[in-house]
Amino acid sequence: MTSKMAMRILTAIVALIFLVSWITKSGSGMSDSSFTNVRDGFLITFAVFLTLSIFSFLYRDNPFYKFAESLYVGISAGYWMCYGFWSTVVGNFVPRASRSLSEFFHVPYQEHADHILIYIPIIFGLILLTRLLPKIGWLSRWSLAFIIGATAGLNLTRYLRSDFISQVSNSFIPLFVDWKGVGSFISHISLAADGQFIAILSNWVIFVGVMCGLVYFFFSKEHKGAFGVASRIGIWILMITFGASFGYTVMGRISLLVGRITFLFGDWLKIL
Amino acid sequence: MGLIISAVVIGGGLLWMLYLSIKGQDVDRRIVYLFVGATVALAIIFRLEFGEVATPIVKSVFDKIENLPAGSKIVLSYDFDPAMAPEVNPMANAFIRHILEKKHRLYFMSLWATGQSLLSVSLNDVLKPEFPDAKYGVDYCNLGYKAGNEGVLNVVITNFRKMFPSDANGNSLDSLPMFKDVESLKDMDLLISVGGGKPGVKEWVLFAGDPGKVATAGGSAAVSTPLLYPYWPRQLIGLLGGTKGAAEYEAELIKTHPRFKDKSMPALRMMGPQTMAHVVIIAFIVIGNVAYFRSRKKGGQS
Amino acid sequence: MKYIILLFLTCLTLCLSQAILAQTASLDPPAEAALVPSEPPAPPSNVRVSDLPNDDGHGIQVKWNLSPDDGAGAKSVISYDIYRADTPDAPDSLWKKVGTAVLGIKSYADKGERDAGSRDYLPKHTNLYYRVYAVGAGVRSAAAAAGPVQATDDWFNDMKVPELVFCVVFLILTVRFINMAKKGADLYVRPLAGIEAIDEAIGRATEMGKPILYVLGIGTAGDIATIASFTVLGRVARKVAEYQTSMIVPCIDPVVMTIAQETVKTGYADAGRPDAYKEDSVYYVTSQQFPYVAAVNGTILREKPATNIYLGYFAAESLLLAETGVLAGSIQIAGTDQVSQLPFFVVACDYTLLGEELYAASAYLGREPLLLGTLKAQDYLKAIVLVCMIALLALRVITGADVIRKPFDMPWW
Amino acid sequence: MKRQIPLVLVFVFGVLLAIQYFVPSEASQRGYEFVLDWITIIGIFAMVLGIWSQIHVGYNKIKHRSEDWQYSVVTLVSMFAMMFFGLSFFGGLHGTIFRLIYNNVFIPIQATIFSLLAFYIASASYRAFRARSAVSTVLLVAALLLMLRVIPTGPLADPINKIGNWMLLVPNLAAKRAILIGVGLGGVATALKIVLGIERSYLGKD
Repeated sequence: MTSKMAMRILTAIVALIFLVSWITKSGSGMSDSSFTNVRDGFLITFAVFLTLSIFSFLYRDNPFYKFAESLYVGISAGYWMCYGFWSTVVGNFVPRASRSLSEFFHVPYQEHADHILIYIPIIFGLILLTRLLPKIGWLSRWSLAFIIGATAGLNLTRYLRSDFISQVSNSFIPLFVDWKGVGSFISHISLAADGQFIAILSNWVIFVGVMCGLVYFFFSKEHKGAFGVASRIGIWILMITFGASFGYTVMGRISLLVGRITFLFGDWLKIL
Repeated sequence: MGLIISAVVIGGGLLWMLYLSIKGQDVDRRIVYLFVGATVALAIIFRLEFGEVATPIVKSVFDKIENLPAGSKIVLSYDFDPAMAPEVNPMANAFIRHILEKKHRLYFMSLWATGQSLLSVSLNDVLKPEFPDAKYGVDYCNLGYKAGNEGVLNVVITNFRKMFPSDANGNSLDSLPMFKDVESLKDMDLLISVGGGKPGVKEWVLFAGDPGKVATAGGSAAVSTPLLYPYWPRQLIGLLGGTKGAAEYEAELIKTHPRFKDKSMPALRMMGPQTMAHVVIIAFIVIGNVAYFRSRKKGGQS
Repeated sequence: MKYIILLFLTCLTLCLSQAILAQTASLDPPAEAALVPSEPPAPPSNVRVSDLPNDDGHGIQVKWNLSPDDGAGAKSVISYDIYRADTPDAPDSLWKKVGTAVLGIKSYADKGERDAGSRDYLPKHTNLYYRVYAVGAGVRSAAAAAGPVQATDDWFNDMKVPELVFCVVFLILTVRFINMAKKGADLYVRPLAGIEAIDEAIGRATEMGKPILYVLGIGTAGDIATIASFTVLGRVARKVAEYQTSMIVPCIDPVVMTIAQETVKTGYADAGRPDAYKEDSVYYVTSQQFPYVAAVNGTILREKPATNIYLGYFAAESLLLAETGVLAGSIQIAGTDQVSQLPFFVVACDYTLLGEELYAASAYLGREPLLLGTLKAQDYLKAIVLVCMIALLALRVITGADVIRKPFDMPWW
Repeated sequence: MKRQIPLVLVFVFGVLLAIQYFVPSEASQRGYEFVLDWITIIGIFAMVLGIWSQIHVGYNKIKHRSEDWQYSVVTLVSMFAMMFFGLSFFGGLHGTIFRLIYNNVFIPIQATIFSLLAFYIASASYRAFRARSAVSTVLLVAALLLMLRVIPTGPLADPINKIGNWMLLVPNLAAKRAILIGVGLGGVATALKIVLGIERSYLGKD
């Protein structure tokens, strides 16, 4: 029971801080209207409360996080529904379905749209809703079949160019850039970023990397012998890449935290 | 003062963690979290800044502007949008300060429609208040934005007046004294593009710097910096990469021209928490490995 | 009066050229900024028009020879303006400007809109005429109108032959291997640790009496990674049902949820335990990335699943999920085709299926000959790519000619 | 009937859309746009199922007073409140209260959750970057080098920068290409399995 007691005390403290902050913030508002000041004081205090609640998750799961999470999910779901309604139903569907509905929502009715075709997805949509009726629920698979079939068809051919063909064709790079013989190459070796040596080295790494990466992804052969060596190089290249991308991303993530901490200390506590 | 407190808190904590690891205890992840939070918070509260030293790729841009004779002609192009601005705007502002401080002539332009408004923000917030003596048309001018991407460069490399009959304020170029001896980009002493997308630094190199044989420098968002690296040092005299590059430039600027010491240097300020956080994370990795080798040694003995 | 009109016209031309050049509005130059209109550049010559190939029948290709003043001299061309009209001798007001090309460019594709209501509508099967102007500083000159030309539909996009060839080859290989597999040929595939771990993980969940969390990513049913994840989900559900343990599948998209429900249900039915399926185990959370992650993270810490499986399309939430999973002490298996997120999964998860392995997972788990056949077809294509790359590069090194890219730069016949 | 029709639908639409990619004509383009539209419109109906699932799960928790049922109340209430304030009466998506909630509740939580990554990236580095094997050492060294770029390291800064940028450019490109080529193949294979009906677990049993 002590933990429950501790929780209560903690909640009381948080409530107190919240109240003090609200009052202070309302008092220091910029607006002439006291309602706006009180409202903005509440909103910034509440935003701080939510920020700290989310951070408390780092310690462990707790009621404050649970509250913030539930609120967040609820608001998001509600937001998404509204968004879907206004952008898809009103923006996309109504103008083509009915003139009176279009007038009701103040959207321009599309005169020369194919009004009959719009009913096909409606039928599919209604079929989908049969899921809610256990007896004929299996009908909904027709709609799922349509969606899955269409997506599979779209994906069958559409990404070949970006994911396969252009990747392969871009891998044909000159392996001997500006080649003027061995002597010239050796006498010009340097680590300059735009030198010949780095250019040749880079292209070799790309070529060998792609080859070995492909070998690594072979499913039909065990990684043994020469095959094993190549796949080993492949995994090394992958790991260098993963490590580099990871290390590179740190900076961006710290920036996000800086943003939040600046919000707490600057916008709220005003000590910056 | 702040530095000492931070150093004691963080350094002491890390040493304690190291001690725990050597003793073979695993460190709770919450302590790791606490460290990261505390580090960033301390760095922000105490405005910690570290002695950023310009790397050669940044230094060469700085030296170029520093050593050009007063009155040299420099183009500064705003090729970015608000999303990239936090990263690259500090660079542009640092360039403005440096160029005008050295009494060069500064020609603003933009290849991005969105660059125009960001440019006027810089003019109003940095240039006008800090350089009240700088005269429009003599010390600086704003050519504004022109549509056409690298096509614009294709034209101005032969003739400015064809692409820009007038500047952004509607003045004919001939009415601006600083355009008297300028026919095309080839008459410039340095071209600087600040941006992170296309058209950007790369296009300036390929369509202006190379064909016109004009020194070109750039500032780019961190994402596109690796792609530009191979152009240095032959085609680009230097490059500022991301917040880090901007901070190095700002540090160099303050070092050489102390009058900017109390001006806002956002990149330098951003690098404080960044550096601290990176040091702490690297320390974690080291401690983690110490713990690992320690436990493996023990495992091997028993 | 005459001078006023002249001045007015000069200003108008200037404003127009300004607007055309800049395509930005309202940069009215003051009167003293007026340039003396110089001599116009020589017009481009030999304007040719033809139907734009490989389109939906609303585009025209315009080509011309450069003006002699292109690129050099005092009256150099700045750009070329392309105009269109229904008749060759239409008055100037009926010629519609359709586009601009900067100097040095010799062609322009006039891609019109399809809908008659649109401003940029380009009618199909109608005679059209084109005029190309060479534009100098405030002055311009036109070549003779070219035409007539009609835009027509095309029934095959010959830029896409490589894709077609690829698809046919892939189909043939797949069918061949499926037939081989049906006849009982032994198709070997090397073991993949990440996939074998799935089996163990389900066993572990049974022992611990804890559920399995299956996350389909934040993609919609339109992402092929999500579809690949469905195929794995079906097999995992079946094993879960066999082992009589439970699973949680939070979804980010209602359509994904519906398909996942059907898939899991089928898995349970396949295992002969359709009654054990609980509708609420596959549920919808919300359609936005971070709220979804917040909820799943909460679930992970509260339910403490024995195993978390993350397969599908992922973005920044990859590390948020995986680190919380570590906190909960779960075994974690991840897989995505998003290269940018693989580092985080590799670092934080016990097993990671890299890119293609995600797509292969269902074949591995199912071990059905039909599925292994497609895996073999993939491998063969990879082998073909490897061999071609090496051979062509060798050819290039030997001959020194840049012949390699040709087959990919269309059209090539 | 229960299985045959769905399989036929999958096959027909799959093949049609795969072929559509090669046909640029107007009819084909319009067909393509229609199908995309249809998927969106079916998605609206699916949203009903989504709400239903939310309510169903929440209601069951509240009804059975299962653990943490109170939070389901919070979720459902905030969801309906948001939907209520998004009505056209309040100005739809641009309504004052709707925007106020979005900007002052949704956005701060969103930014905070995103910023948790700063902590997680640190704990993941601490735990995972250990030199257990050659492969994990490579991972570790690459990550370390890129992190070191941020710290002022004096004379070492330039070479670290050079190597870091080179790694982000060259091996990165090679690895991405190898993965993408595989992904391209795997995606086609998966789509083909679906269209041909080899993979059909999502279609139910009976």
